[in-house]
Amino acid sequence: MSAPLLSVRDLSKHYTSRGTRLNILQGISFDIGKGEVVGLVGESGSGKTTIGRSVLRLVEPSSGSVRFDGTELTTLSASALRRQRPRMQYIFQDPFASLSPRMTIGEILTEGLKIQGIGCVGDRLDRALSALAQVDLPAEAINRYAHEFSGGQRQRIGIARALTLSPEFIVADEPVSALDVSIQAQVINLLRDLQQRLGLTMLFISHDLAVVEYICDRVIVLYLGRTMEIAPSADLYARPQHPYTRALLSAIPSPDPDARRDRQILKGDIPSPANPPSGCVFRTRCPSALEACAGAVPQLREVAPGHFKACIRDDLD
Amino acid sequence: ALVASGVATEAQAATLSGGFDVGPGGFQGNFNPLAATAGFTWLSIYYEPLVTYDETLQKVVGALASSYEVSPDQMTYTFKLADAKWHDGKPFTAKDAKFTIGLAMNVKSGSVLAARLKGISSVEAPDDHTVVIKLSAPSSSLLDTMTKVMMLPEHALSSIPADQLAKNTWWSTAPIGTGPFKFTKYVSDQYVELAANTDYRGGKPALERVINRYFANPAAAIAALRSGEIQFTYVDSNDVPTFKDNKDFKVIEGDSFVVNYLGFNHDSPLWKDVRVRKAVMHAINRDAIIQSLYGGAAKPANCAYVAEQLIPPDIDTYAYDPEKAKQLLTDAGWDQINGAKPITLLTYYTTPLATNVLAAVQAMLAQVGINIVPRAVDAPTYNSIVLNATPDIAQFQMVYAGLQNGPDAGSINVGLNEKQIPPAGPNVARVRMPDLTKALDSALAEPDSAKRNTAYQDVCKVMNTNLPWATLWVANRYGIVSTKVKDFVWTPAPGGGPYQADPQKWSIAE
Amino acid sequence: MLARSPQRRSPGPLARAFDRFLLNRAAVAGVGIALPMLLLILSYPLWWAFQPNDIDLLAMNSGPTAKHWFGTDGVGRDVFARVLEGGRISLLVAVASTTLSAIIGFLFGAISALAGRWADAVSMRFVDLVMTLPPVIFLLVLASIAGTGIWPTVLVISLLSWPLLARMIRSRLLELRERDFVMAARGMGAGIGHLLFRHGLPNSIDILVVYATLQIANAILLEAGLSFLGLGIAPPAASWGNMLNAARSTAVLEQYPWQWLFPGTALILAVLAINFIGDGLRDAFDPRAELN
Amino acid sequence: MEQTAEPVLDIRGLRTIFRVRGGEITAVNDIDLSIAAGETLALVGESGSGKSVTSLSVMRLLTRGIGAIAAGSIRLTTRGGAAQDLVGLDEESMRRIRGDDIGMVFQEPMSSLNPVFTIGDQIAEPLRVHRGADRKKAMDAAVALLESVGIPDARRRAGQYPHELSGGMRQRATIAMALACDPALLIADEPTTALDVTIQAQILDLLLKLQRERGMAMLFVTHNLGVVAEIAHRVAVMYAGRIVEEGPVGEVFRNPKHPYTMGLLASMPRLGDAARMKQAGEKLAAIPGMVPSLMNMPSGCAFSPRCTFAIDACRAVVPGLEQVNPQHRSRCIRWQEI
Amino acid sequence: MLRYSLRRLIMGMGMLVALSMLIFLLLRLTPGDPIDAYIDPNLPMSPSDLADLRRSLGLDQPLPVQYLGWLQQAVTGNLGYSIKRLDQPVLGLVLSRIGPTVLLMGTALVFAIVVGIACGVIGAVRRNSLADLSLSVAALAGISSPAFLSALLGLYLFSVRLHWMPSGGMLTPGEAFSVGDLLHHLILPAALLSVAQAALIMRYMRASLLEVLNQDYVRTARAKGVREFWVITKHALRNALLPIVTLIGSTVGLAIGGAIFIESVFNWPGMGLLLVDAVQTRDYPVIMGATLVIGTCVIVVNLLTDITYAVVDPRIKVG
Ligand SMILES: Nc1ncnc2c1ncn2[C@@H]1O[C@H](COP(=O)(O)OP(=O)(O)OP(=O)(O)O)[C@@H](O)[C@H]1O
Ligand SMILES: Nc1ncnc2c1ncn2[C@@H]1O[C@H](COP(=O)(O)OP(=O)(O)OP(=O)(O)O)[C@@H](O)[C@H]1O
Ligand SMILES: [Mg+2]
Ligand SMILES: [Mg+2]
Repeated sequence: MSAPLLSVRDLSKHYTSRGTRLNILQGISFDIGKGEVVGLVGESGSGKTTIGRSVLRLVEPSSGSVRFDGTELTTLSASALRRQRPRMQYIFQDPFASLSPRMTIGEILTEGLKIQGIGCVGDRLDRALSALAQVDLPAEAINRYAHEFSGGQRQRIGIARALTLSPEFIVADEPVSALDVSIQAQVINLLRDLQQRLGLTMLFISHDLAVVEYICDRVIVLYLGRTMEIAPSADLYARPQHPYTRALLSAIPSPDPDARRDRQILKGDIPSPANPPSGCVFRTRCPSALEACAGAVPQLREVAPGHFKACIRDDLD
Repeated sequence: ALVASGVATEAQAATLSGGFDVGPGGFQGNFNPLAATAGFTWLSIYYEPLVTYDETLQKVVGALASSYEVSPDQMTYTFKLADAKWHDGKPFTAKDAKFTIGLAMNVKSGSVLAARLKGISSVEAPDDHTVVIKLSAPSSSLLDTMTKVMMLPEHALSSIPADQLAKNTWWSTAPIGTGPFKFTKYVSDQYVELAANTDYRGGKPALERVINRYFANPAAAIAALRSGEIQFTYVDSNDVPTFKDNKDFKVIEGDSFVVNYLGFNHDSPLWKDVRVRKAVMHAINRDAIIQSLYGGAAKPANCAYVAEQLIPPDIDTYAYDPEKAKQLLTDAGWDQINGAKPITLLTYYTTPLATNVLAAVQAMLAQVGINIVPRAVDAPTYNSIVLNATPDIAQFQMVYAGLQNGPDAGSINVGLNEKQIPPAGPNVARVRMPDLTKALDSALAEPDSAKRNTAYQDVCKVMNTNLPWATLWVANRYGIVSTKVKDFVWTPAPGGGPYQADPQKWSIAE
Repeated sequence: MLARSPQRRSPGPLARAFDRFLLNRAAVAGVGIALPMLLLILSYPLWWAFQPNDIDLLAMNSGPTAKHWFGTDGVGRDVFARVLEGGRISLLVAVASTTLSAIIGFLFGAISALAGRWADAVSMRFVDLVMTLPPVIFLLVLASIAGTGIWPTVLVISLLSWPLLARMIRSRLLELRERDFVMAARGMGAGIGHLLFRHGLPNSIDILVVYATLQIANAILLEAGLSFLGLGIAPPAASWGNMLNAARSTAVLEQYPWQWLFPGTALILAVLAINFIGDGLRDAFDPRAELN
Repeated sequence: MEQTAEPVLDIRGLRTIFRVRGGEITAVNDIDLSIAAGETLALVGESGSGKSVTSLSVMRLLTRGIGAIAAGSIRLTTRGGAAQDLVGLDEESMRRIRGDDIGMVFQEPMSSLNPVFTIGDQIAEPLRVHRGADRKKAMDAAVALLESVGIPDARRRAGQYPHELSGGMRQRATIAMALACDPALLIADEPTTALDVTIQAQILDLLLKLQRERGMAMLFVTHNLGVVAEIAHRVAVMYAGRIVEEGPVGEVFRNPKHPYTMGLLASMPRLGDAARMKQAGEKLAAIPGMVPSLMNMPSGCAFSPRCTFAIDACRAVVPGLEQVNPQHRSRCIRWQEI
Repeated sequence: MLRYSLRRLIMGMGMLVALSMLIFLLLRLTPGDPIDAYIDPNLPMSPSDLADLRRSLGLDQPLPVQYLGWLQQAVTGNLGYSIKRLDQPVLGLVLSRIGPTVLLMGTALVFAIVVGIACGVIGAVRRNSLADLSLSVAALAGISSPAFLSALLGLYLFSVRLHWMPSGGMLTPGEAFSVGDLLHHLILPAALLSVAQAALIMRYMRASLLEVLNQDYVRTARAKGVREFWVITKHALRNALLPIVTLIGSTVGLAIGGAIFIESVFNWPGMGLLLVDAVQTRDYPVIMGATLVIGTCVIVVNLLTDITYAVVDPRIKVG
């Protein structure tokens, strides 16, 4: 592979809330190649959104480096960052919260062009219309308000907005989680089409492993702000290496009435980021935890080509 | 618990409650006579000065001094003291008087009388019953000032350093005087209570108690008066009609000894021409205002005085004549001087009556082409503007104000004498009229009281011709007393007196 | 939830709020009171025979007659004209002070929400400080500094009223800042100006409108209170407050009730009507109303 | 599955309407459902299809003055064996049934717990209301219930407030609360939707176990077909206020007889499928279009505008529920051709 | 909790110092000083004599010096002496007013809370009924009528006309203290003062309860078979009261404002009366003292409301 489009190294983020320090992300490193779709999965609160936003500097990372096409983003000045903005866009989870209720679709779609000072009013409108067409919405939508659209349609508008600036890289933060199954499939298909047609690079965030498998080339599994496993999709689903990944996969209810029902159920809850367990953060719920897991934080190791895991045990299976 | 007020008053038949410190003559919350600029109506119920005015404020008579003498050169005053006792039973002596005058002359004690007593060169007490005051120059106003020097007990106060005296709580907790009533208690900002001084040399008081209640404004006092909680209070003149025909109340009317005027700021170019000033006089229908707004209870003033003996026979009465006013203005070239530009009229009068008066004056002056805009501010703001040594003329091209013109006719001097222009004195209109200054100076220096009236007539004459102010009127002031109260004496004196009120004689009917 | 068909054109958020407003009977009644009052106040010089400052010492304290509908006051001025003129001044003061305080409050709140932690900390401590002082006391002190008259009164009332709005705007914008569509704008490179005027302002419009109405009512009351204490509009200029001041005199209170009853009624009616409208607007703009 | 003669819950012809501005909407129409003791019926459907309204109708907890049951009957057979129609019941009798004979678990475990009372108090409340238990007894029972829903250190947890518990534990607490009076029927309205998969697995496991132990009937509302397969014996699929297909889970999933059910099943991404689909270049089989608005329903079959099988007859009248086999019904006139 | 309170108190102190500076500065911006206020313009004194008085009171020194002098004394608890009444130390003067003001405001507050909450609950439970409508209109009317007007009318009606109530003051002068007498003086001003607050509390209570009644946990309570009465009084009310606690805290400032009018019309010897008088006479030390004490009260009340809030709402953990 050539030089990755996005390269994240040792990204950390912490918040201080009421005097206690919350380590939300620690030592996250990964690359995304041009045209690649990387999935980011993990349970609620594991820090997926925080990664997605830190990468675009929508939240300020506490430490670490994010290189985008060779440019270090974390130290970029405000104006330089603004110039980079059109190249990378964000798609939000909640189709209701992500569109301003006080703007027409036209205003929403031309907002980015206006901010960036691209084109005249007519050009902007043309680009908005073509973005609408790309997401299969009728042109007359341009004069309506967001509340007039259903969830799926709004999500398409959100995608169209991200497309207006012709980005190379998109962070899609659970773009289908809020949608009904039948609509979800429409949007997934749309996203995949667009990705392929436009050669987009994408960080696709989801908590649904089934969806991720469908759209991603590689998957990063996150738990409590730490990377557990990184692997190409096919490899991950076929041969999950980390106990957490396995548990996650097994927890997904299958609509197949004939499927095996002997699921492995994790005990207990996710610990709080205020006092995470020592060593491997997953050990408190891990069915295979050893005493040694409480010791050092396990490092990511390559266990198969392109397949990394952060677990000290190799004797599972 | 609805105690009918009638019952309440009967239960305390021997108590007289009143709003003695309501209105312009009062000074609520002040217990220190040395610091008193007003409030003497109340203070003189338990303190006494050496001399005081009579009830009509015409002449100064003895109080704690049974008699007094003024030397022919007007430089030596000798007071013979009466046999009096302090409320604690100790005798009142000349040493007390000397001590008190000493305090009053000492700025450090916080005395507001110090400046007026500057002319005193010595105070002596040759014996227990005699006090002699010597002046460095004759002054016709010494006696007037002496009426405000309330005698204080040396034995109670001599141990307190003068500069700590004002801050001492003695005044509001355990003061002793020689008056017909003794201080009993003060309930913070509610009332002061006095009890009869049975040993009073003028006879045992008829009342057992006198209570002075505090009111935030005259309206509250009137409410209390009408609900029967108090028997006496000062009222603004426009409240008088409410009581006029009420048989439960008696209206007491008196001269305010304050002349109201429109003071031209003589530093302002607007009023240089006497024709303009005359036009103002002619433009204002004083009679109409007096009739309608004052209900007739004021006398038009054509100089600082309205007392007959001070008015020369042939003065101009400046009858209401808007046409003449307009003519005068045209002659003076008013259009060039100012025209219709608004002129700020500053005043510290904020009562409803004054508000109406100014509205009327504004309308009347507007008719002849003088566009005044009244600006009412509170007294401190007013003082800070007009007493400023270098004032902003735009802020007060004109004032609507009042100045004490009696009982001592010389009181007017400070407002008109060129030597009193701030910072030297309170000649706030910056009147610079040599004629007038001369007339005032000679009147003040006139040792012969018989000739003095003539001298003041000269002052009046000069004022009438030169119009340092547009003099308006002297209004009456009013007190309302319940008809249950007998032998009650009250006079709307400036600052509340003192005058001979004989509180020991006051009584209240069952 | 709302899966309204995009075929049917539906109105924008402001138009919908307006529709809801029209459904609120009290609010419409408020408009029904306020509008005619406003018309009277604005148009009276065209058709009413008396000027508010025309004195007529012969017709002092006369009760309501066919000539003087509301009677006359202590110098024979027509009370009807003065009530309407007072309304003009009260409204002028109220509208001007509300505008001023809305601008100050919005900018202050917006800056403290959007311009970083330091600006926020400093400005909010300042707001706390201003709010620690009970309003009327602050008013007393401010008024004695600023003096009397229309513009000082406007100034005093605005200086007093903005902190509340600043707080509301700040908390709205703090919340807004985290909203996805604002995040999206930031993701497209929006600067503070864009955020403030393209997102902050439109999304605070409900707060501003409600604040403005209720503050107008409030300002009318404050002006009246100030004038009552002799610190607001100075006579002979008419204002409802200083006309009511006359009722401090027992004589007026008892014998010439028309002199205070009419301005008093006008005051209460105006404030009540505006409050009704404000309430209606609040309900109309309630975000939860959008769900129905 | 053994069917007792008298089902615990038997809904016939239920129609629920809401008065909204601009008229009335029928949120739920012509619902027939019955659940036997020991049986779990899953109600699935997209958002707005009327699942919650159905369960709230059973509880008679529709917003007063806005929502009302317009037609139909809801017969409930209590543990004692007495049957009654909840539709006509007076409010007081209905109150006695709520929390006693019918327990309910809601979707949002945080917001459905009262923030100012302890978990223990809230679990004990139904016992105090319906059983007249004193404070101490009720609290002991509450602790026992917490233990039975798998909360460790139950005594301490009972003294804590909702915000001190994790999402999973809160949901366990609300389940304990619903089960306090050992109801004949448990209604669970999307009890796992707000939870993570790993926690969802825990809760489903728990519900399965509890239902088996207690032999109660369960109405389980969800929109996740996977969950249905995990937990339910029978499934009823709702679309735009109507049940479009109903039958045993295995049969319906293997052999759907309504185009909507088929579409739902097909549009669901399944684990392990992706690799194959990627290779074949296949897409997920999405259902085109979107759910119609209740204010603006198409004529005839509500699904017809999105249905690839639709013919003119579909748009003429609303199809009835047709019997595919004794346990399986479908509201499609062309079910035989599918 | 203790640490939190302590931190808040220290912050409060800082606030007070800032407040005193602000007031000090503001006061010096007011035209006229205590000496200007001391003299009656009708009986004037010369500016040079006034300058002497000014000097004797230290009013001629530069501002920072005056402020530091004041602060230095204030820290030791000496707030100076009233300039208008030099024999009265400000601290004593102010402290003697706290009692009456607290009595008046406290009574009004209790009254407002009881009436406001009761009416608010009725309004919310019987939403859109006739009772709700009339209560809402009454509340708006209460908010819309200025305190001074209702005070004047109340005074005129109940005292001057009907003679039911005394026209002002706190106790009948010259009579021995009795609780009945106190109550007799207290009722009218307290009732008038409470009107606006009661109206405000009612409106907030109504809105808050309506909001709470829409919450999921209320539905849960109903689903448990809890009686409607208890659903409202136990489950809903307690939650609905939470924001009211804060509201009540913040209306204290409002009440102090209203108290100024009521106290000045009814001659109630409280802080309001003292303050108006002090402002009118530019009695700097008294204004400083009174605002400081009021500021302290507001800060303490805010702290108390926050603590109360934390106590009644288990979600809030302060520390
Ligand atoms: N501004 C903030 N202050 C404090 N904590 C925060 C803040 N923003 C996020 N967090 C915490 O960071 C953690 C990770 O949040 P994040 O939104 O990245 O998770 P996520 O994986 O996207 O979860 P979800 O699936 O719920 O979206 C959470 O525990 C959250 O509470
Ligand atoms: N209180 C209400 N007022 C008006 N309409 C309502 C009300 N409650 C529900 N509805 C309508 O009834 C329909 C069915 O709603 P319901 O809540 O039953 O859907 P659901 O299937 O539970 O969806 P979800 O999966 O989103 O919970 C919706 O279209 C909704 O608009
Ligand atoms: Mg997220
Ligand atoms: Mg639902």
